[in-house]
Amino acid sequence: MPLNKEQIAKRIAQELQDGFYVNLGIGIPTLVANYIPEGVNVVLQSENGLLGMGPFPFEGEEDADLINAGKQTITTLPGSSFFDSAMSFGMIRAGKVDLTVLGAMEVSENGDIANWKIPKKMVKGMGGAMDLVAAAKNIIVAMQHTNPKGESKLLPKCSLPLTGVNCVRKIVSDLGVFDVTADGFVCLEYAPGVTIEEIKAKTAGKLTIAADVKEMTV
Amino acid sequence: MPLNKEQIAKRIAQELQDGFYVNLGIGIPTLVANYIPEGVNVVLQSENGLLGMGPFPFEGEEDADLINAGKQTITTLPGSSFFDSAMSFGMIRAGKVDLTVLGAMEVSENGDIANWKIPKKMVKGMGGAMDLVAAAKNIIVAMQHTNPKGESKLLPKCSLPLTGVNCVRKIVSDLGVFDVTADGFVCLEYAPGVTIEEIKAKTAGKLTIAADVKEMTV
Amino acid sequence: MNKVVANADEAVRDIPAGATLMLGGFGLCGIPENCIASLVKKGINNLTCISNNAGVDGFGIGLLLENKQVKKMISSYVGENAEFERQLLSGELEVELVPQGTLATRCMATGYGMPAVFLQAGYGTEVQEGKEVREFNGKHYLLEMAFDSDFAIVKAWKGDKMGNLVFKDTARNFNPLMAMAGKITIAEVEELVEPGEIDPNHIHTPGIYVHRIFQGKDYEKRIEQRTVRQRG
Amino acid sequence: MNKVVANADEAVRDIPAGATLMLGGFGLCGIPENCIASLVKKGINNLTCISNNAGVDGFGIGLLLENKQVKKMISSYVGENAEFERQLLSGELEVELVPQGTLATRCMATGYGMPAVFLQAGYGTEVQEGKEVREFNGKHYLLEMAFDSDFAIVKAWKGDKMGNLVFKDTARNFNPLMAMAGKITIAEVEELVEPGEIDPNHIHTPGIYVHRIFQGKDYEKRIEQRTVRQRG
Repeated sequence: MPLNKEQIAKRIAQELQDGFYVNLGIGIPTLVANYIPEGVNVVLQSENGLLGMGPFPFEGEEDADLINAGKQTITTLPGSSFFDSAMSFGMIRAGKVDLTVLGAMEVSENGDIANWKIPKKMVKGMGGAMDLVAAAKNIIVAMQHTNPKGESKLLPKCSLPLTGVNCVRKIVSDLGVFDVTADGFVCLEYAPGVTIEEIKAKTAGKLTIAADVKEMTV
Repeated sequence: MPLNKEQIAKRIAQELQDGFYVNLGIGIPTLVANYIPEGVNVVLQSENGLLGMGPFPFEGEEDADLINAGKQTITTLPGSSFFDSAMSFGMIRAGKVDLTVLGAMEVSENGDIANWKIPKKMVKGMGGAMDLVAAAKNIIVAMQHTNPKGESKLLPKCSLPLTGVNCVRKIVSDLGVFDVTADGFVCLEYAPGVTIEEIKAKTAGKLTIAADVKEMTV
Repeated sequence: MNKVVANADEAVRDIPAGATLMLGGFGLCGIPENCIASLVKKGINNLTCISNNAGVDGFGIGLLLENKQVKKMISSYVGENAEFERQLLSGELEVELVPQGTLATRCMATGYGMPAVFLQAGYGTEVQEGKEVREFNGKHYLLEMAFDSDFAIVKAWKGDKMGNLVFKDTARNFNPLMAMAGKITIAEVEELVEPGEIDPNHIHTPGIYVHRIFQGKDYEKRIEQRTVRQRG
Repeated sequence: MNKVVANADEAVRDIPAGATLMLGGFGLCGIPENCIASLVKKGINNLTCISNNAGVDGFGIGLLLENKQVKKMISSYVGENAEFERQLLSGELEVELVPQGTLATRCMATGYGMPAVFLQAGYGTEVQEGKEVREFNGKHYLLEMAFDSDFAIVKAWKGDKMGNLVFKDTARNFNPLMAMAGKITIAEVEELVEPGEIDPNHIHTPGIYVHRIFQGKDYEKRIEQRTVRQRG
């Protein structure tokens, strides 16, 4: 069975290390915060100007001045700090954020990512995505392996306008875990009940199966 | 009689306008703060990170954490603000400081200034002088008209290593007040008891006497 | 030195049609509600607005859009506004999309007297088009120009009569950056206090950057995505 | 996540000979006294020190100079130190003089992930030598490179165990800029508190930039120019 969104998030959460500063994008990446392993302390960065993002506020305690990059009301935690948007992206560009997790519409075998624009559709803008992918030192993409039409989103080359080039290092899809290497996609893990054949069939870009490929634990 | 240092400072103080943000260099410029005309409110910037520099502290109230760019103990005033050195020079470069007053060893007729280095002498460094002269929108030089050997410091071309080029707009020396124009030095005022002839004799750079030249009021 | 004006109408009195404005805020968080209302009332059009977002229908910059006052938006994300979409598709409105960090840094560059900055965002994408690309230490950067804006309009939590500003929480966002970048900077604050009432170590924007200040009123501070958890 | 170290000796334990260090402070104001003492004790030499000043004889970086640990100083003003002058004239010490604003901005550039910045300071002077000059809007700028430093050592007034820092008065100066710029940043603070004790709106340096922190001791905080006025 392909993973559901929660399971993708849960698997990505296993990549978190104690002390990591992490930026989680909108969608599946946001869910990662719910599965941070015990004993692992991470600090969540919200690019609108906060380190140490806490959970949603209790009803009645929402504060219009305290939101995340998805414009959701949130809270702080002990040790949180606020700063302006230039410093926020400054720390991202300077490589101080250890891990960025974001969604994608397409990823190419050389690590290009497209996730902001579909020709002929209303363009909403790239927000902070281009800054994040251009500068983050460690990017994991959380995504469905195929689009609603069943077409692979892991491609030889992106067909959509790019968000960034040669920047994605790892993908966790509903079908498995993949490194993005100089030699294309490398399947490290497959979702429980998903076959290597299915992964091969649904991956259009160059794919290698790791010698020690294993079933994912989620 | 040539002006003494206090008189030079006093004359420069007449250039202050209400609401000005002002950076005063070390030496005679510092004295300008003592002669701010009544009814004129200015905010003094100290480039080590303070707007709203107050007077020296009362004895016993010195704070090692509160100094000016000359490393002297100072105080704040209501409305003061602290910031880091990048913002401090940022506001200078962005033209937010209305007036900079500093000393000089030489000024050339096109507004070049030399005030940081004498060949064969120990070089102490330019500190913030190069940043200030490169970016300040309005620079007044406070200086003696001649060096201890009696040689003019208002020159066709500076002989010492430059601090900045084409940046000085006005000079107040012990002999008079001079604009620095596309046409060289223009004498606007002469010190009480100083003759135009003396000024001419002691000015090596191109000098014009303003048609409405007048005696300085100090 | 008198920076205090009575209200938003007075603060925006001389903003002409065709002006380039920076407007602080992220989404609806930390936006200058009072000044936007006065701009709508004033009705000046052909504005170029530099703002991370374009408001929502019926609030924020959305009000200026509905009133057809905006010629061009320079933003990073404009997806919350149906009227925006309509005007864009009909060709009434121009939009220049700028990566969020680039937008912020181009504001900061202006306030810090830097004419241009090298930034990685957008390399290899359509954002690169027409821009100089340069390699430093094996990485590629685009040369991005500082903004040139006539007025910056920001919203702070507290301010004093000398123009010193303090922002609250994530309502800081673009506000201090734009405050530094306006040829004329207008700050509306929730509470205007006397000089000296704010600890000089807590000031985010020194008053030197602020030309006009007033205490705003009737802040709605609308929440875009109200997310809560249940008490357990 | 444990950033807290016991003391300065532990904080500087792995700084090797030949390292490039940033040291915060302006004159003797806001300098990391404890770490300097530990570096002197450790005795590592061939250091390149990026610091606005070079201390005075017998205090601050002057102690490292006397101990012959410094190979090169990168500073804006070094005029307060006779031993410095002696070593410079004898050729034992290299010095690179950088305009103060350029020095500050090159630190900030590092912390903001900008590889280089265009600055006006030094155009037409010997500071320009070997640098690219570029004109923007009729003004000339030098291309100045971000610093590359192994360690940044800063002094804050207060800090918490997550590395968040608050500076006091003009002891802020270069400290927050250098804190952003170290591959490893060490902060010594006068008071180390628990996370949450500092208002998140008052933090000058977010903890993400700080790798090691400790509460220093026996601060002398020497005053370079004691200037006072008389009561009355």
